[in-house]
Amino acid sequence: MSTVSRADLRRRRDLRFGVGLSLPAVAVVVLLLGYPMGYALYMSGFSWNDKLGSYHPFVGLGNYRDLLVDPAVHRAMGRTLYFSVFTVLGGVALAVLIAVLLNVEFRGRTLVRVLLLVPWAVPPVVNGIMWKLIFDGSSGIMNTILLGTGLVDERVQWLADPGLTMNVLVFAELWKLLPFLCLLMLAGLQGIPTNIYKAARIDGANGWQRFRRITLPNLRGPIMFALIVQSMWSLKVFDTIYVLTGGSGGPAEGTTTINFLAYLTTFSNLDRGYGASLAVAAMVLIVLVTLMWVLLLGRRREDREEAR
Amino acid sequence: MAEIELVNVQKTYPGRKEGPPAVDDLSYTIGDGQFVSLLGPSGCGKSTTLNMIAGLEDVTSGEILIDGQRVDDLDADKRDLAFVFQDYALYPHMNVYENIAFGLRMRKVPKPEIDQRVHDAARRLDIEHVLRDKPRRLSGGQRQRVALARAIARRPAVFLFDEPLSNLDALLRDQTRSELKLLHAELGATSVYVTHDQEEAMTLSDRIVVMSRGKLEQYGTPYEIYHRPATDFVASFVGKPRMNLLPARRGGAGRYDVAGSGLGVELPLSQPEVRVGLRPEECALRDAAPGEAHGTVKVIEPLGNASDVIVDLGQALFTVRVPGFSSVRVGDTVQVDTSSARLHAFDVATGRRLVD
Amino acid sequence: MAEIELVNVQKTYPGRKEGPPAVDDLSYTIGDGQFVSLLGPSGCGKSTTLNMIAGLEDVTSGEILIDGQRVDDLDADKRDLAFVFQDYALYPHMNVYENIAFGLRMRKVPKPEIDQRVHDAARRLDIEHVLRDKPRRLSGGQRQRVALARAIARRPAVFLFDEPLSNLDALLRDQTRSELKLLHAELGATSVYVTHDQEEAMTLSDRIVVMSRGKLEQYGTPYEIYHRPATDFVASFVGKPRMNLLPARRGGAGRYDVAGSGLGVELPLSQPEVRVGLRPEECALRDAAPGEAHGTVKVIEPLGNASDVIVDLGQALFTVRVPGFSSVRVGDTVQVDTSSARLHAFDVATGRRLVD
Amino acid sequence: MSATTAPRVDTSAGSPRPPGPRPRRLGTVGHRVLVALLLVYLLAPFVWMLVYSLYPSSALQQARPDLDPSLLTGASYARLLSDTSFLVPMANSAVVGISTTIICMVLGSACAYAFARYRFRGRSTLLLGMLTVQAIPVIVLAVPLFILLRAFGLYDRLPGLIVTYTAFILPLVVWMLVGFFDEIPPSLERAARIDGCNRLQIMVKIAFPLAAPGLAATAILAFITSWSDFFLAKVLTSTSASTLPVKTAAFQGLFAMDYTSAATAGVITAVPVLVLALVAQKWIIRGLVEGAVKG
Amino acid sequence: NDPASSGASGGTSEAPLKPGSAPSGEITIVDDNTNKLFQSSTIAAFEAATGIKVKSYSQGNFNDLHDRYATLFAAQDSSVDVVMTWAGWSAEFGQAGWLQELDTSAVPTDLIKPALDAVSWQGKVYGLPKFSSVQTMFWSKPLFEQAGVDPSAAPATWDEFVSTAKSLTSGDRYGYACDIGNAAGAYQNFLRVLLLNGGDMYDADYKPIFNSEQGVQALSNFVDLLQVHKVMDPSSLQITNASDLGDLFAKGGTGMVFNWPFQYAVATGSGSKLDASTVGNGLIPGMSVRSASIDGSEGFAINKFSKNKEAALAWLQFVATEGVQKQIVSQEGWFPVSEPVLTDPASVKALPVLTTYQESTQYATKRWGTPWSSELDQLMSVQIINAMNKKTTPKEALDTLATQTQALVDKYLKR
Ligand SMILES: Nc1ncnc2c1ncn2[C@@H]1O[C@H](COP(=O)(O)OP(=O)(O)OP(=O)(O)O)[C@@H](O)[C@H]1O
Ligand SMILES: Nc1ncnc2c1ncn2[C@@H]1O[C@H](COP(=O)(O)OP(=O)(O)OP(=O)(O)O)[C@@H](O)[C@H]1O
Ligand SMILES: [Mg+2]
Ligand SMILES: [Mg+2]
Repeated sequence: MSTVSRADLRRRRDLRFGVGLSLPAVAVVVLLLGYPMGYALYMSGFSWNDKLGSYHPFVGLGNYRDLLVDPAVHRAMGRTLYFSVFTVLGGVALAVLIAVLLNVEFRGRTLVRVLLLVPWAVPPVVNGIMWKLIFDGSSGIMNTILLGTGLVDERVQWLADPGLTMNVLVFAELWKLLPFLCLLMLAGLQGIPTNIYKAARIDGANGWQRFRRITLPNLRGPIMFALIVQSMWSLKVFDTIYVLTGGSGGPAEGTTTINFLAYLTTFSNLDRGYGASLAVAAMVLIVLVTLMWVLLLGRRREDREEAR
Repeated sequence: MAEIELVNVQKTYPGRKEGPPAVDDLSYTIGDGQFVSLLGPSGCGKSTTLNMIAGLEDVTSGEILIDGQRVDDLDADKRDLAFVFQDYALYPHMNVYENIAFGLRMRKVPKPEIDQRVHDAARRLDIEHVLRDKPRRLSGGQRQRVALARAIARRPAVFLFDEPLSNLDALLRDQTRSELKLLHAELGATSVYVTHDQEEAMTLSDRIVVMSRGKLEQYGTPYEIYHRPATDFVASFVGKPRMNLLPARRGGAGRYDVAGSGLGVELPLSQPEVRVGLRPEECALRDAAPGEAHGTVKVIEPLGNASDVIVDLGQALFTVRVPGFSSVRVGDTVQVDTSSARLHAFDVATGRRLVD
Repeated sequence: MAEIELVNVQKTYPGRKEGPPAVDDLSYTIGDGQFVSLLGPSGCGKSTTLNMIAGLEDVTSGEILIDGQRVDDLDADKRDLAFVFQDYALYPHMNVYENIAFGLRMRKVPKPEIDQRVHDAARRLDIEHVLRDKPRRLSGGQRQRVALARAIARRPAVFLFDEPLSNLDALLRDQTRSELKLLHAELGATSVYVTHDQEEAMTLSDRIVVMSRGKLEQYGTPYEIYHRPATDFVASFVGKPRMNLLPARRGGAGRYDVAGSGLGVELPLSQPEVRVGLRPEECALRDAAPGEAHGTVKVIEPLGNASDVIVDLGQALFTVRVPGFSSVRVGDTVQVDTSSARLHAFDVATGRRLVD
Repeated sequence: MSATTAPRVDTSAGSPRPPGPRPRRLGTVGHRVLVALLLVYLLAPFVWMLVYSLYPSSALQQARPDLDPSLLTGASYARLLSDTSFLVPMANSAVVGISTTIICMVLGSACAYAFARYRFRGRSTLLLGMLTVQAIPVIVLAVPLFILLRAFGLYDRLPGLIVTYTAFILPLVVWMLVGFFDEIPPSLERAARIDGCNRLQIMVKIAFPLAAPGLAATAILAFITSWSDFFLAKVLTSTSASTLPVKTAAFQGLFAMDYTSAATAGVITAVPVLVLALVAQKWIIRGLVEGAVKG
Repeated sequence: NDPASSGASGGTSEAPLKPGSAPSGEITIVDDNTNKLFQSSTIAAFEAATGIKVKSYSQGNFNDLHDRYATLFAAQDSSVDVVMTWAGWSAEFGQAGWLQELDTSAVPTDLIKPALDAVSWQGKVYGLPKFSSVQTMFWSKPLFEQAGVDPSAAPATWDEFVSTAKSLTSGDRYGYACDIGNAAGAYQNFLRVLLLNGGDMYDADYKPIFNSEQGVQALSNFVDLLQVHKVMDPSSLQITNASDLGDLFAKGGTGMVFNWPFQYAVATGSGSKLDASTVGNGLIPGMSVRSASIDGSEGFAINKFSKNKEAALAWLQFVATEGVQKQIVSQEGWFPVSEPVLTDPASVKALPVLTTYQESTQYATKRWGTPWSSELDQLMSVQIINAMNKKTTPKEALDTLATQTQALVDKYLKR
């Protein structure tokens, strides 16, 4: 039986090597994120508004119960949903179309793909500033262009109306996130063997049918992945809102998403307990949405492993 | 039915303007119901030709006619043909049934007929039990069959094959080859078959188109290709083991000697130098004393039913195929007997066939 | 010098506990300096065996000895052997020189010697002019040679090859096969060669190990494997075209009849039923009147120097290889002449060889 | 053979068509237009910010912006780039970005390699967990992180930011790199073992060089993420460790909104990242995204 | 350890801070970026005068400071000694127990009332003011002339104001602009019109009364500027800060604004189309009263968790001294916090708008900084913007707000 133990020994050496490699990173993440996460969960169990003095009773799930019926939370959820639907579904859909556009061979294609990286590399804060320069109601270039082309005859106050501002926000975020999604889709497209397009042509499928019946189904993996990461990013968008609305989530709380509400509650209202519960709720929401996608993606994973 | 005619067809890929065309001035006719192979080494333009027939590539100049009608401005999805790809090109996201049915759906064949045709094709190729599986779960041979079934179910006027067997292992390849042959016999549709495997081309085809560097080398029956190769390229490309092609100088009236060895052949030619061709399986070996020997045995490769013996003639190697497990040994000195071999001779400069 | 001994070697992959072992109870000895092929269909455990010899996989039970010493607890990097992989496994980030030198550096061979050995190996395989190139710039054949050079430069006691030729095209494959044979003749190191191509195994090997489903079917010289296959599996796997294996019933003393046809053979056996094996190239065809015919010709596959004729015997197909372009035609009724064929017979249940 | 769908070339059947490829221009032109529109969409906003930083705001804030080249001025750049209250955050951002990237890459590549190489139970769960760190809104962690850093004396100090970013970025780095390491053909590792490499040598001499494009792409992503962060930097620093995005955002204050400076700061903040992204675009496009898809 | 037991507990138990005999040590100051003076000269003077070292003086964006304080205080951080404050924060952080209450002996006696209010909450003083600030009206004399309005005097009544604004409105330019783009702006603008119409936010018990008739009328009048008279620049709704408004005015984008004193400096500074002779300044025209205004004074407070409170107090007091205050008036354009400086003729000479300020002291000037200011601002911005956009009527808006505000008051005043 000495062979078995020797093989075991080797396996143990393998294991030790593997653990040794991964431990530092895992430890750093767990230690650095574990404590704050625990703290936040803990806080969310207290009724802890600093402006109410020094009595902070433990209320268990009380905060969560409150937020379920808090109209401000409902409004924020509605806005979060609006924002996410447009940036996630709209973003992914647009990304697919643009990727298809860029997957055709043409001169300068590489250059265009490189330029795709520009929005991706622009920091969110700069993104906010940039769109503010463009959509400013009095001095923004957007109004200048629209007036110049006669599309409107009066300056549009983009950032004065809650609805419009939300749309500007969606627009600004789309600009920034599209490139990454496009690159995802492009990579996905490149993974589709060109021959099956030929096969489809031979089979009598026209351009639209090829897109609908070949391209889309074969992009399922990248699309799912894009949906997941973009959901995560959309549901916790912060920087752009902050810069675009001067830190207010306005006008008239028009851009106060659930995540921003958590911020306002914690930092403006000094309601740390409720703020923590909102943030945790936002996180739970993100995880749930992610999980929803993962369940769909998971099926694909299984398939893939089966194939191996 | 379908007769395919190529008239001065030429193809230059955009962005490849400098080099020679990928396909250069091809003209031949593939008769209705025939099985024709396009044979040639990698990069000689076989796939390009096939793709032009299919409408997957534009023709740069010249015409392609199917049944006398020009088709070169017809999109692929409008031509009535089926294509079997080297990598099968199965739709990975559809199950086998859907893969086979897709082309029928696209052409608006009624549902019940689709179902009937799919099952018919699947039965024919023995893949009925995997109709619900996705392609990635199939073995290579099964995928191959699905690709065939997809083509058959379409019932097209023309079948196009682009090296459909090259991804299969040896055993499966032989098996499928026979099936293909039977299938063609049954369906009788015009078939164009691309391969770089001369054995495949020989066994399957009614006619073979041998190509090299975009140009037509020879168009003929397997018999013609094998026994009367039009160029030294065809001669060396077709036949296994390869034909021995040796430079020979004129030694006297009608006599040519292979440089560096005592080997000589009789040829009714006048050129001072020619390339002489001798098929290994038509030659034989005789033990010889060192003095009178043509060469020494260098390698022996037993194949079971025969052995290839490679003889070092001094300045060239000469292969002889002898039956069974050979009795000669490495290092033996031998004489090559070419008396029963058919003689081939080619022009040194142009490579054109010289004898009869 | 290296003799490799396998004693009751068994391998079960972790996580695959239910099924049969990947390799089951193998015992044989590979003599020093021999060239031994592991032959068998896909998934039969060839690579697994090779990996165990190399130390890339653990042995589940049993022992592997090299020169009488147990090695199964030695890591791969401690064993003195070289491995040529099917996909070559060249390091893409190193140039050819570095690829060849890497193994020597790792084993702390002094610089000047490395240089000398690399150039020596490169010269031998004619890749000196690409020493500075990265692998991706090389053609398939060149990559193959680099992989070989890497192994040779190591000068190991044992060479292991895992289907090193299967990614090459037919022409290159034949060529490299000859080179391998010459190389082994020169170096004389013990070599274990995995392939599923029986022709490769036949031409290259001193001895062949035929495996099926993890089990040893036969271990012998190519001659033995071809002429005295130990099981019907070996008989059908080795030889091209495949041996005809037909069920036959005892018709009288020493006489067995193939079901559904007039074909019969004489065998000194007593079983009521056996499987009779006849090699296509040892049989012949004779025209026959419909009444006395054994079957009708179904397909003819011309190969140039010979043609395979497939005859429909009624309940089975029978292949005969005839020389040249056959004169028979599809649909002809023929008699199969087995008089000069060596007879093989196998037990219906166990598949074991029955005659001599 | 069914002849029902035989090719048909309606009226023009007999008449010879002039040689040459079929006209497909219409599609091509439409495609070009779309691509051009896309380019404008991608670049115009940034270009406009650039314009803003280079012209006096009075020239731009009119009904018809005055883009006379003679008005071009680098004054705003000169001012910011000579202002220590701007240069210090810039240097801070650089230090934080580079340090975070290095630490993440060192820890992350080792960890990812182990994940890719040793398939243990719970591996995919752990990997998914790594991705889930992306789901944590930083708001949750701001206060506790502040308390944590202050307890270790790291508040408003660069190491504090570096440690924090490392914690956030590391999981992403690992997640991406596992994808890249998974791509390496196992036979290469086997070849290396046969060639006499031990575990560590395989990792350093084979796996890392092979995953180089992926490593580069990941490193750039790590850098961009830490360089661009706003909220954590805002909360975890006050002055001495303040970073560029915080400074940039601060150009719109209650009494200090200064569009030109904001645009200039915006350009300055974006440019290093842009340059990096463009220089490494080959790796990013190939590596970053493919790794992500396949992971 | 129960976090509930720590936190702000110290706030109530400790005695108010008295000035030390000879404070020493080092202090750290966090200020907003309103003043440049401290950095350039005051700190040096303070160190010379007291021997206390200012270890660090940092300026942050006003918008960012609140978040920073929130984290600092929540973590009971002692690394900052002095923080900038104003009415809202004094109430908010004071009530949270995070600011050090000052003993009356530490508070100078000559402080003017609104300035002191800015650092107090419910009778407790949490700091000392650094400058006073009240909104007044600014107008552009050249634009008045163009529109044929007498440039020398401000409209005295709301009706006059409206008609002036109408004459000033032409093409792209509007007669009036304000900043209601963010939450605080919405609150300030409403509070101002409320006061101008003689209304008020709360009664003595902090019961919201702003939805009175005066309140509703005031808001309607304000909405009418935008929707009926169309004299308010629509971009007012997206201007999030006073400096944008100041810029707009200085560049001739609008004829009239109600703004903080710094507007004068901006309007007469470089890059402006106006100068000292063309900027008009006067009282804000009232609706039912002659005038009223809102207060925006700022001050310094001491971190409850500071370890150098006496030294910190010394800084607070130093800033309130006459010498520093005079510099603030002359160099920064803010109003002084003490009576003597306000009435000093030299001050008026340096800052002409001071006269308007002196005048305005006769009228209501309030801010109503409360612990619930930030919540109220947010709620108010929703309702005011909706009313401005005519998505709701002023009455509905204010009634809703009153209910919401009552809830906040009840919550924070524990009733
Ligand atoms: N899309 C393309 N663009 C440019 N050149 C091409 C393209 N496709 C093929 N070629 C070139 O045209 C020539 C012929 O290619 P083709 O694919 O027809 O060869 P083939 O005979 O099918 O070879 P193989 O056996 O390798 O498939 C080659 O030189 C090839 O490089
Ligand atoms: N790493 C592995 N884990 C689990 N099972 C494996 C593994 N490698 C091989 N097997 C299984 O072990 C059996 C033998 O595989 P092996 O690779 O040795 O076959 P092979 O003869 O080399 O086949 P091929 O010709 O396809 O390479 C197969 O059933 C295979 O599925
Ligand atoms: Mg091809
Ligand atoms: Mg294998």
